[in-house]
Amino acid sequence: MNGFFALVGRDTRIALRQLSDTMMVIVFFVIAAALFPFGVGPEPNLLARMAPGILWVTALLAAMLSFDRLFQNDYDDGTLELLVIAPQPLWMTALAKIVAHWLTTGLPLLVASPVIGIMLILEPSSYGVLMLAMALGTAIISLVGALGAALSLGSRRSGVLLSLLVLPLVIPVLIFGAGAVDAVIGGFAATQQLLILGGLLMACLVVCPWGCAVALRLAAE
Amino acid sequence: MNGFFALVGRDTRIALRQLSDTMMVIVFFVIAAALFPFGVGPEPNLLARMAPGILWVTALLAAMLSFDRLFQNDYDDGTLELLVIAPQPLWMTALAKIVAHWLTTGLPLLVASPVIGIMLILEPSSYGVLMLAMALGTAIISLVGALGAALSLGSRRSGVLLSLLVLPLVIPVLIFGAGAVDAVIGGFAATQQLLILGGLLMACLVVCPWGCAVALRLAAE
Amino acid sequence: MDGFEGTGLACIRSDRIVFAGLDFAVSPGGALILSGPNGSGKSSLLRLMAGIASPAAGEIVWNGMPVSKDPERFFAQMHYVGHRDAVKAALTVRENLAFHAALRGGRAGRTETKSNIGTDINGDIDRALDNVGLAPLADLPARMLSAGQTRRLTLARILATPAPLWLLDEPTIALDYRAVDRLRAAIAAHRAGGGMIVASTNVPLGIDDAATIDLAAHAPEVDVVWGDDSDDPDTGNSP
Amino acid sequence: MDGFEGTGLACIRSDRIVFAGLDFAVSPGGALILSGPNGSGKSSLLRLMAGIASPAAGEIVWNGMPVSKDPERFFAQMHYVGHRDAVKAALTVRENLAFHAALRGGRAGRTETKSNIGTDINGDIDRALDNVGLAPLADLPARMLSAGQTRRLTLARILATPAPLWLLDEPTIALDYRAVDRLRAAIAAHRAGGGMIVASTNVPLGIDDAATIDLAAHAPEVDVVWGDDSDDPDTGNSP
Amino acid sequence: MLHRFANPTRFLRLANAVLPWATSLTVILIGAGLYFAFGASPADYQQGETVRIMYVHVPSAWMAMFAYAFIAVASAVGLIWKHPVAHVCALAAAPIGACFTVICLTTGSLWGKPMWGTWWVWDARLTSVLVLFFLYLGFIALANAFDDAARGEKASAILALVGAVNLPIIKFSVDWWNTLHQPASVTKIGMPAVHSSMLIPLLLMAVGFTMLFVVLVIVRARAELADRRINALRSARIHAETAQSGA
Ligand code: HEM
Ligand SMILES: Nc1ncnc2c1ncn2[C@@H]1O[C@H](COP(=O)(O)OP(=O)(O)OP(=O)(O)O)[C@@H](O)[C@H]1O
Ligand SMILES: Nc1ncnc2c1ncn2[C@@H]1O[C@H](COP(=O)(O)OP(=O)(O)OP(=O)(O)O)[C@@H](O)[C@H]1O
Ligand SMILES: [Mg+2]
Ligand SMILES: [Mg+2]
Repeated sequence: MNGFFALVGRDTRIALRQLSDTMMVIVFFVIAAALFPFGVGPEPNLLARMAPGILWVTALLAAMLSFDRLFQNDYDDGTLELLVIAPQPLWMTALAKIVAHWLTTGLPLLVASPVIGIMLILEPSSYGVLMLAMALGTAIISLVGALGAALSLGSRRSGVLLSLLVLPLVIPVLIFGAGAVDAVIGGFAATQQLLILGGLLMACLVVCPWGCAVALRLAAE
Repeated sequence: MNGFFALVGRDTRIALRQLSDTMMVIVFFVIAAALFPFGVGPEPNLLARMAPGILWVTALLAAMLSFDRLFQNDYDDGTLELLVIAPQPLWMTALAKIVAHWLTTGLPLLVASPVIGIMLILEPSSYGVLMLAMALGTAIISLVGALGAALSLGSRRSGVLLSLLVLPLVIPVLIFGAGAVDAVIGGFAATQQLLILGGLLMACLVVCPWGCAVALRLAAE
Repeated sequence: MDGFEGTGLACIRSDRIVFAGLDFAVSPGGALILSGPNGSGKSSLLRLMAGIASPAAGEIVWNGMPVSKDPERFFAQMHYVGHRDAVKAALTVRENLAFHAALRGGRAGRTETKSNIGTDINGDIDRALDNVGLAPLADLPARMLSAGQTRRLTLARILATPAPLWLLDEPTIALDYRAVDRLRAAIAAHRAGGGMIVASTNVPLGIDDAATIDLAAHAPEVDVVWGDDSDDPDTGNSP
Repeated sequence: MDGFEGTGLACIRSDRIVFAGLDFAVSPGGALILSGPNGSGKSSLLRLMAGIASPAAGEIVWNGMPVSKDPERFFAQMHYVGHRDAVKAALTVRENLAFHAALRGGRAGRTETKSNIGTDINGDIDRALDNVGLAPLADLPARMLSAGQTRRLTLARILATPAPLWLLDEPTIALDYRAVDRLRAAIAAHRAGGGMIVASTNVPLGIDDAATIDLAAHAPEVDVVWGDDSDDPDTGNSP
Repeated sequence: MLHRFANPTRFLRLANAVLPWATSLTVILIGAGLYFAFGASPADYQQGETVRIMYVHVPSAWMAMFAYAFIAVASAVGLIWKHPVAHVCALAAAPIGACFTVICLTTGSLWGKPMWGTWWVWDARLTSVLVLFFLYLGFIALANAFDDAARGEKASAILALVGAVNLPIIKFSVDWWNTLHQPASVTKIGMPAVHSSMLIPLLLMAVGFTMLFVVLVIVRARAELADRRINALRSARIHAETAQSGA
């Protein structure tokens, strides 16, 4: 467990070295969302309709931008080999990196999403469900993205594998996440979508750290 | 000129060897665009209305995924130092990397955009202008993005920082790009928008390689 | 039986046999030097020993128990230093070292060797930094280190947490003569405390009583590339 | 006046003076060895010489003309080999080398040195690979090279395109004795053809007639760090 | 140390001379402006008391733009004449400019709610202020993203120049975009002829804000220079200690 916390601590520290790094995820999120009015035009009705979709796409993208480096740096500088031969289960190491990623990316996204809601004139009643769905969704994205990042280390064909495997996994998150918010706006309960997201999270919690571990061991070899 | 083509060749070859990066950009483009029908509901009118905007914004955001690596690998492995002291003007070196980036990212985006047009039920008459505007727009994005990548080289979290630098600068591209398609759909000529995009491209061709060169020299130091 | 052994080891990298039928044994206090020309498989063998890669054939045994049975138990007893430095440019020198110490502290065999210094991890880190001459630079970001200073930081890793087995891949690279002297002293102290060492090197490490394995001798016959190198005196470290 | 010179050079890295008031001169056929302990500024000086960084004070002159006047003209006459290998794992050995040859071929001074081999670039590449013993591996992806093989590939770069000035930062790192021998031979041939060499090294390169600059002697006074190292025999390469 | 720390002394001498004057001017002008704004000037017949927001809103809008221009000029001076103090001034001005932008945005929002019934519309002018704010953020983030301060200041200077070229283009394109899409229903910002009872406090506030900007830039630049000196001394000491302890 020592190693677990050391790793979470190190990764968050590298990310937080200056507070501006975490701020940056938020700012990116805001800017990316603000681009849509430029593309689609400034009509409030239209924007409000698109708001849930825009929110989720930009959140996913912001997360995607951060996966690139999740394991790559460790792979390049030889840290990965040392992680693989650390005296703790490798899935725990992987989980530590995922937790650190969520803390430095998922959490800021979660905190920023109401701001974007306001900019896009999102229905006020839907904020509660938005936050809940976002919490589940960002966690799933961190888990699945980490698996993707681990798979894409090293080998060449894995890149294709990555897009075939990981991105389809993220689609349900987008659909049910945006769906949950839409449901509330439409006056329905979002329980079903939230339950599905919860279920997905459970499944990912079981599969992804393990998958990461296998992929990392392969990559180090 | 020898070095110019060698660099374009090397970069495209590396990108083709590890297809993952290119795939990732395209797949993100398709998935992000495909999300909106889910978020907004499948009404053809509404979708068609938003299609140009969604197309442009998602293309721009997808391109963001690729800038991170543009100079980073060269920086990490020491190639950048050698590029800086190669016996050719550094702006030419930068331009070569930009051309390679466009070939491996802008061009695939261009090719994929009709597919997304179909998904979003884009007015059939507008494909010609869409492709033309996209060709100009992706080139500008490559140029400005490269500048951002060069400036943020060696910083922490460059992926997100980069988009913070680049996205505000390319808002005009977005406006005129989506505007061109909108114009055709509305029954007007898009000449004006295309001319402006062309002008922007010219301006960027002058400014960006120069800025890149200065930034790269700084980064290598 | 105490010690570190391997029998019948073979290594295949991308369809080519790098070496085969290789045996080795190190007992407490012992040292083993791997020599051989570039590409002969020194690093590959060390990676097998460290458990990063698994052998295509053969078995590695730690204290009488095959490593593959309980790898984590073995990992806790060992340090591996590869070609790459695993130093994070954004963290300070001390943070880098503290991270590795915590990571390996998981189940680290605190009582397994006499070179054990204490249980106070911060003290250990300071002592290790001092030992490699980096103490005054402890709070600089590692980005500001020169090549040799970075290598010193890597070596401080093995001094910060005790472990009976050290696997060192060309540890002297980029070091100046003074740092090499310190490394020699550290190795001697480690061995005096019952520790074991396996090191690959192209330059003499000055461990006179070490056993040597010449990787070139274990290459499959087809590979004539390195065939005529095995008997050259310059390789150093032969007993 | 032919040759490569610097006067009154100073280097500042993150607000610290690494060295100041440093002069050097190399004439055609000459060699200069930079010595000094880790962190004394060998790499920093070579980067100034190569034009990667610019000096905080002083001037560097190539064939009588300040480098800062027309850097590209100077760049075309020079090879720089740093600590890092600039090898792309995804490309084959030959592709890696061909890229660098093309990059430097831009305005390369084909007739400037007698070590010029020919105008056929592919032939040059094959010959360079052969020279460092990588010819059999030419079509492997560079990812499959060992540390020493990667370093050999880096050195092949300076053999593939001719240039009168070689700036080498610890060229022998990771090389086996055989590759070091070849490097020595290549250096001798280069100098015999009127070429110039500046090299930093912690291990003796065996260039007996080379001038030596001890970086420790040029550290600013506050920095007594490296003061007592300058007269140590182990540093090697002193005339 | 060497040249990098040679010329700040002249800058510091000048700054110390200017600072007391600028400070007192700031206090007097803003004080008088506030007095006229809240006491002596009438409420608007249409907008009521909310019109008083204008006396903060409009000067900060002007300052937001002025500060960016200042940064661009300082960056150009720093890049072309390699004057280190110019970079320091540019960096010092950035957060201040960003603050003025935020003040303009928030006061505008606060004003917009009673006037237009919404916090935000994608109006051309509003949008270009928002983009300006993003440009500020980018500049600040880039300047602080490196361990090596010199690297950050040069990189952000390039960004400031490119941004300065782009700003008019953005402004123009946003205008164009907005007139194309925007339904005419949204109230346009704009005022009929300005009465002098409003113009005087407005101008007082504007000049007062400018002096405030000068004061803050000087204070921040001074602090930054002092910080660098401390860092230089510290790193010199670290390396001197390496000396004693040996390698
Ligand atoms: C967040 C929202 C707002 C932003 C970003 C904003 C931005 C600006 C800017 C940039 C200026 C300076 C223009 C120039 O001099 O070139 C300005 C001036 C002004 N604004 Fe706003 N504004 C906002 C909301 C409002 C509202 C709600 C009102 C009142 C209805 C208002 C009234 C004015 C007036 C009266 C001026 C001065 C008139 C002029 O110089 O044209 N603004 N605003
Ligand atoms: N990127 C950097 N930023 C700031 N300071 C640096 C950087 N790189 C090196 N230094 C400092 O500059 C000094 C000289 O470093 P340099 O790399 O030139 O040493 P060197 O003589 O090559 O050492 P080595 O033998 O270890 O390679 C060192 O004290 C180091 O701490
Ligand atoms: N990642 C890899 N994939 C495939 N083959 C590899 C890989 N790394 C090394 N090899 C091959 O395995 C062989 C042994 O490499 P290894 O790195 O073990 O050599 P080494 O003895 O350590 O050499 P050096 O002295 O150069 O470090 C080499 O012939 C090399 O080509
Ligand atoms: Mg090796
Ligand atoms: Mg060095």
